[in-house]
Amino acid sequence: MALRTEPIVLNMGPQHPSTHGVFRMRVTFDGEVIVGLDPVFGYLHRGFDKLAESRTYTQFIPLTDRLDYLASMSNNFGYCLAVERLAGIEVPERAEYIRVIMAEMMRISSHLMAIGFFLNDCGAFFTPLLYMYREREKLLDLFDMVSGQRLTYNYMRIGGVSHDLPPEFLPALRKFVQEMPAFIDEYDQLLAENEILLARSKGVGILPREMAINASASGPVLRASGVKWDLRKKDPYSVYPRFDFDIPTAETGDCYDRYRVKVQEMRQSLRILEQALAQIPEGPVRAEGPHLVRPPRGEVYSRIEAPKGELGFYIVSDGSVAPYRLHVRGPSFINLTALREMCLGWKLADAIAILGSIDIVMGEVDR
Amino acid sequence: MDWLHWIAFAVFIVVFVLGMSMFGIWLERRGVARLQMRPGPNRAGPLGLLQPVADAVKILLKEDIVPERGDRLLHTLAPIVAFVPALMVFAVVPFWRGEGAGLVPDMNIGLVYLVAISSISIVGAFTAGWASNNKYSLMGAMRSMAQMVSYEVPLVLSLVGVALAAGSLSLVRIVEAQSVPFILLQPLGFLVYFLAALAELNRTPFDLLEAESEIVAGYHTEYSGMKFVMFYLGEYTHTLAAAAIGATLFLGGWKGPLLPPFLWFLIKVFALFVVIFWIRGTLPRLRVDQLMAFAWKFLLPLALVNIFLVAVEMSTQSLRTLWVMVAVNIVAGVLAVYLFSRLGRVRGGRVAV
Amino acid sequence: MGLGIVKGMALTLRHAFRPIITTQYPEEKLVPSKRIRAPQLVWEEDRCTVCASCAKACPQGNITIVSEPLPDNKYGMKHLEIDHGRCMFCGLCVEACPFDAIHMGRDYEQATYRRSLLVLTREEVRLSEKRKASGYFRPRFEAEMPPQTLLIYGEKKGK
Amino acid sequence: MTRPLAGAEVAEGVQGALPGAGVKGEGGTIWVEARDLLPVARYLKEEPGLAMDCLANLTAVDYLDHFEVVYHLLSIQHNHSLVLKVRLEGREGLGVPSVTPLWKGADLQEREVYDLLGIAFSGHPNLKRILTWEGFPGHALRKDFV
Repeated sequence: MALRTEPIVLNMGPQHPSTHGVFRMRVTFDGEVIVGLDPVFGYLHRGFDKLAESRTYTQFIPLTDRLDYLASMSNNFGYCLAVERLAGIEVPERAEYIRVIMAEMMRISSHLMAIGFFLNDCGAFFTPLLYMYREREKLLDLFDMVSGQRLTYNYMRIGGVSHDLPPEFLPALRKFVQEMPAFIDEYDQLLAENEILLARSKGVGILPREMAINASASGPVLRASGVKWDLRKKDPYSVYPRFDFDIPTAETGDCYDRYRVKVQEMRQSLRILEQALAQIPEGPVRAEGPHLVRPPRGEVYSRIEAPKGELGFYIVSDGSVAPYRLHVRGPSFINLTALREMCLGWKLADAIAILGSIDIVMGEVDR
Repeated sequence: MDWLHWIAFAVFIVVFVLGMSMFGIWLERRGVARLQMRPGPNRAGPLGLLQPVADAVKILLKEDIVPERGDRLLHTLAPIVAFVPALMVFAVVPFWRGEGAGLVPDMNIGLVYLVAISSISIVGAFTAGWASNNKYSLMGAMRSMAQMVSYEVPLVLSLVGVALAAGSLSLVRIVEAQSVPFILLQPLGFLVYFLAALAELNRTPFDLLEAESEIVAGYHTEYSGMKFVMFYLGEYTHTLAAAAIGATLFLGGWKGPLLPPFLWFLIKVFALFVVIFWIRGTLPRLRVDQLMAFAWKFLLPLALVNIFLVAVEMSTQSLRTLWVMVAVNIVAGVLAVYLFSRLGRVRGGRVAV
Repeated sequence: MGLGIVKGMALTLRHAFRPIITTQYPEEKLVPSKRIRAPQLVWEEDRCTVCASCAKACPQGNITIVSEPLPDNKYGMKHLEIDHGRCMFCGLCVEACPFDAIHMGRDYEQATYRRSLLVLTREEVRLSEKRKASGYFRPRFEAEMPPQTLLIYGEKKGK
Repeated sequence: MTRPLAGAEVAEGVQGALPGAGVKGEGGTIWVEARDLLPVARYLKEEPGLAMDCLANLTAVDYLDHFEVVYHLLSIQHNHSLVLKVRLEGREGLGVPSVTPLWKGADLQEREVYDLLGIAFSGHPNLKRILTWEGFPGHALRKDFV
């Protein structure tokens, strides 16, 4: 007579130490094994699409900082690019370079947070996270120097950027770009061959290649499953074609591969920064044009490679100063589609590690 | 006359051990902070030394909440059952050389007493989880049962090696028998003891009991106020107890060249304590099934190999010379560790659902 | 077996001998960026012509301005109210003002006990010795601000 | 460079394979009747030449007298993209067959469009509100929602 056991339903979230913000999972356990997982969203829903309809194009820029609040430069970049494509505005050379420099710095800062918190979820008691915070602090100082804020920069404008770089910015960034590879090697020494991390993340939460494409995953999650797809190469925007860098991918698509892809992407971003620092021209940083942008009727769907994946803006304009409809395609939101398939059969501790490796930010999930 | 000694020493143990565990809390918080390039507590008192006292006062002022449908009696009993064994372990530990070196240091069944006492705290942890009527605590309680029970076995077997080498169960005899500290004589035994003790205390990398990132705070999620202090202090007292036993059995207790014996004892205890929080500041956590696999597939065989080695050496006269034993054991230890790490796959995996 | 772990432990030990990089806030303070958008707005009366383009530029509509006609057909400010509780300090008003009359503040210690205290009127918002302006979109203020402390150069607290 | 496909060209391909399907190509977009959405979508996905294996984005727009459901399709193999639109007349009782059987990525996005714009996706495994709470009155993104 088999022992009669009942599955236990546990609400992990919205207030839980490691659900990266207000994300909730109704998980059904049979002992420690997950037999059912149902993500619940909406606790941080602020109605971005509705807000956009009552604000002018320029007034919406500070709101895009609050989408993926760990990569607000990339959100600004994606939004401004979409409006420029819609309105047909030409951006000066120097502004393009400044935007690429900011986007790549943001990618490094966002990946540092992602890996740090992934390690925290695996149980390392804040030490790797604090080492990565040290490097991120240097980046935040540079963002503060350029835009005046450490998290919500509101730095880019339609047609370029709001400020030119102050004189002491480039030498500081050069110093950072020279020192950073040594720190990334340190992280590898601490983590890459750590047997416990290998045991916790190798072969855990595998997202096969076909399911990754079918569930329209993007960014490091897609590349870790063996799909060589990066919008900076496949659908280049801004001045990315002028830089030589490659796209790190992995094969099995488990938690360890997602962590490794993020580490290598940081190294590639440093390569881009080096080349951008060498090639940045002088000149104006903002296109001439009305402060109040009024794009012609029509629609555009433009996408950039944000740190978390493909950040898309679908804007329908009816010729007035405010967008008629604006939809934000948040990469973290879509990357969660396959969470259920990735977690089934694994244990409680793995669900936390898998969620940490997908690296979601609730601002972008709930919009 | 004995009664007076016992009472005096009982008071000494309670005061000394609680003082040391408060100092241990402060040392760990500053030590892990130093590993993370931050100063650690430095506001309460000079160098933050009064921080544990400030924490204790703050926690005592907190309201002591008992979950509504939780079992009130068990909820109150659990911290006591979890905390007291940690103090009782110090009864047999010899603090310094000579006659009155401990409460009952020369107890002839010292080791057996140690093992018996240290398995009582499991009941405390489990009752706490069960009485809190909270799913996270229940998860924590289930894990605590599985973990602590399965790590008792390698712990005990590693102590067998020590008893064999010293030829007696009394801790005083064991310390005197250590002309060469047993850590050199039985490196494998020390490794098994240390890892099993880490799991017993549920410290990283085995801290599944109160895995913050998974089950919030495990079995003491529903505890606050005085009861939480009992758990928190109990955890540090247990760590000190394990460090004290480790120092006595493997590092030669109070034996040491120049300094007074009591100072040597303290140095060795805090040396082990520093290693424990150094590990805590670095390593991630194992999963439950990996934890079990680690105990049964890795630590247990190593403990058996260790006992076998020591037994062979003790019985054959020719191998009696110490330095030969030390060399043979170290080589055998490294070989066994390498072999078993190749053999046992700890990864474990996905259950078909 | 344990090689990876040992290397990791060696790294954390090496970190124990590196200098502490955290700043002890109340005693040691960092000098913020020259373009800091501190949670504070500063208004310069003599430059302001009450054109309310800052109120129009604000995405939240936090600035309420009421003007009144003065005798020799000039316009004067009757009432100015800036709600610092709703403001997200994005700086769009500072950018939009054609006469450089409104600036971001410098002081970031702006906590109050009541939300109503955050709604500042004309008198409290005025540029003064105590309420200085930040260099955000104002090069003349940017020049006089102290250099920012940068962790990249190992600086831990303001000079 | 991701090549946007011409709507008319793809429309002919679809007409060839599925005669009588309500399909019309216009600029970079292909308009599809609601009732033929599934067969056309299946063709777009399985046709080797097109191989639209990824649904990048799915959203809907309220044009007062009619609604439009917009699908941005993407082919990872050939690196080309296509915009597929479905026009729904009126404002009440709007329904579109769900494409989750073809692209799993549509699952959450369809729930969001249902939640915010009130367009029902028939055949969706778990069509519930996703961003607003269960008892939320009305659909927030509609132009008449105050």
